[in-house]
Amino acid sequence: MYLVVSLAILVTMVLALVRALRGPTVYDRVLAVNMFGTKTVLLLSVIAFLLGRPDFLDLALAYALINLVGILAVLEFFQNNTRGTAEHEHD
Amino acid sequence: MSLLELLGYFNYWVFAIVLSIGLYTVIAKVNLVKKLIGLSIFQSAVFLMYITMDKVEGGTAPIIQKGMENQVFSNPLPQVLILTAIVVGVSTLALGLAIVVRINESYGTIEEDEILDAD
Amino acid sequence: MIDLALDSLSWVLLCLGGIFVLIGGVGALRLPGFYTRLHAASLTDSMATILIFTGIMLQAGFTLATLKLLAIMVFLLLTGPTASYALANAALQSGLKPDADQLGENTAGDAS
Amino acid sequence: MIIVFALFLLSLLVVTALAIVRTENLFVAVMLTSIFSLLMAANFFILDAADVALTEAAVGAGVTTVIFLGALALTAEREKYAAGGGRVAVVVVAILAALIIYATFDKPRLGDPDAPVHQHLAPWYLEKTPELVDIPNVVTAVLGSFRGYDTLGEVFVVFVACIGVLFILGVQPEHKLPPTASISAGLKHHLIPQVVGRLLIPFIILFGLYVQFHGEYGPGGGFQAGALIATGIILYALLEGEEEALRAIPRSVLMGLVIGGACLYGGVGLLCILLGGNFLDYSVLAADPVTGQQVGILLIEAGVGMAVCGALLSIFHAFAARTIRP
Repeated sequence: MYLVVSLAILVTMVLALVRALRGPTVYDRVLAVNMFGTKTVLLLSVIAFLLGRPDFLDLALAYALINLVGILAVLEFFQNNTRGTAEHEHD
Repeated sequence: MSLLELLGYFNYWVFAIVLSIGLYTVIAKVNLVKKLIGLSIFQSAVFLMYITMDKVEGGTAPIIQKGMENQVFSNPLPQVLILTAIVVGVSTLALGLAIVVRINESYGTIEEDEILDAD
Repeated sequence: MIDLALDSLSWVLLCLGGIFVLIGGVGALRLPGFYTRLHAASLTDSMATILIFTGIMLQAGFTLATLKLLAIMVFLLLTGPTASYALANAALQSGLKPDADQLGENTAGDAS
Repeated sequence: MIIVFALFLLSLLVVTALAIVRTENLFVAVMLTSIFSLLMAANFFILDAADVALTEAAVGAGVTTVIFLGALALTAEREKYAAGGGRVAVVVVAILAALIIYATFDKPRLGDPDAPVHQHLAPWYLEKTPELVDIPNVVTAVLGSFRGYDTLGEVFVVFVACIGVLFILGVQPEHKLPPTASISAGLKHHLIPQVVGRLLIPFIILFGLYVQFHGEYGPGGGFQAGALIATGIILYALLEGEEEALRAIPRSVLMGLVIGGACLYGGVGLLCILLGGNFLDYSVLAADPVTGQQVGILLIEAGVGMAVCGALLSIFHAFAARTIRP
């Protein structure tokens, strides 16, 4: 049963990756990265139980705590770079 | 069984492909930041190869707890090597980026061919 | 008897969580426009987090692992909406308007 | 069963790596790099390397992204030319990949217990760790005690890299812009990230300390803890502005941490010599050799944590304090 859940999470990871690759705006890509981070936390928690070593939840805990730092760094990057090149890509 | 054996080599194939992608970025791209990103991909591929080697069938992470007397453990040695290498990789990456930042201040560009033209 | 009930309840929660995760993924891929995608991703993320972690906690019983799972769940529920807010704010301030004009964007702009 | 996960995640890894190479926008490349790091950590976890996965998590999720973004803010966000360096590179790289793949057919299968790697040294470590060091985490035992020289070298590499970054970036030449305009004010105007971030910082640092001192019993150790604590303080700097973080923990303290950590590690080694043992032979540190080993590992892990935390924070400040786009 853990297997079903982890497969669902894996499929969602693929979908998020497709979104990260397609864009079209940079914000979509950041959104996809954020989604990917959350899905990784879920996947690691489920796999820790699937492997029968629940004491390895530390890893998921680390990601749950730290993922926000990357997103906030991106926010500050946008805030400081007011030249506006990062808004839309045209490639 | 043969299919499973073939799948067992998949890790090494991914290692080869990711290594090649990293190498391609380093030698073909002219942007210095992109080159450093390629270098870190290259490095990650090597990490992947080492960690692939540590896996033992039916094994678990080498943390010996009570009631695990007959348990098979994976190899701790590659893990130790890669654990330190990851942190060292980040610091050396930062060193490379610092040099790129200074190059940008001196030359006004981070494209390799423009820098070569300017010299 | 109570074990069986808890077991089946946790499986139901896990399955529901998996479904919510999938819905969020499909929504983030298929919906047009950035804000609709953000909406789909963030809402389902919170729901799926609650469902999956409650399900695993029921399986784990009363151990240290349950405490850690609870901590992970609380932190995810704190950081997920914050990240969504930060993203929406950054997008809005940079001039990305939540217009209906963007509805065609999903199919048009996948050049890269 | 696990191999299905590995197949999935490794395929995603290849796709992500290709996308990183193809995109011209360096900001997008950095975002995809963070996905790449998440996938690597998940792969490490599946391949039984919990310690390595925790390191990748602690470093890849926060510090790498922040340093890359700091460098991008100082240089450029886009590549100028889309095209790569032509066919020759592709051919060379393709030949290399084909050669490596051809070579892998002689390699032992994934998880083969009879592979040469598992015959030498590793069984000895697994067998002797409970007897000689008596801590559950074999990785920490090998890292701190059996291969202590190696780790000492790695700590000094981090130390030297930190000094290098400070030499290259840390010295402010002359301010072309007034300092108030150049140094970012942080996210003071965003109330929600402020509140949530402030709530998270103590937990990140607490978790860092847990990883530091629980490293003998579970996944963790000085490297991971140093990176985690550094990430927590970087979060403070992002929220309150860089100057505020420097007021809380000044540069001199950071340098003290780096130097103190490296010296603590070396000092423990010298202390072992003074007490009549070999360099980094902790058995002489206490009356009982096993207790001595445990004390030694605790001390050098503390040194590693201090050095890594100080080095990563110094590097972050060196990038963040630089004038933006001169």
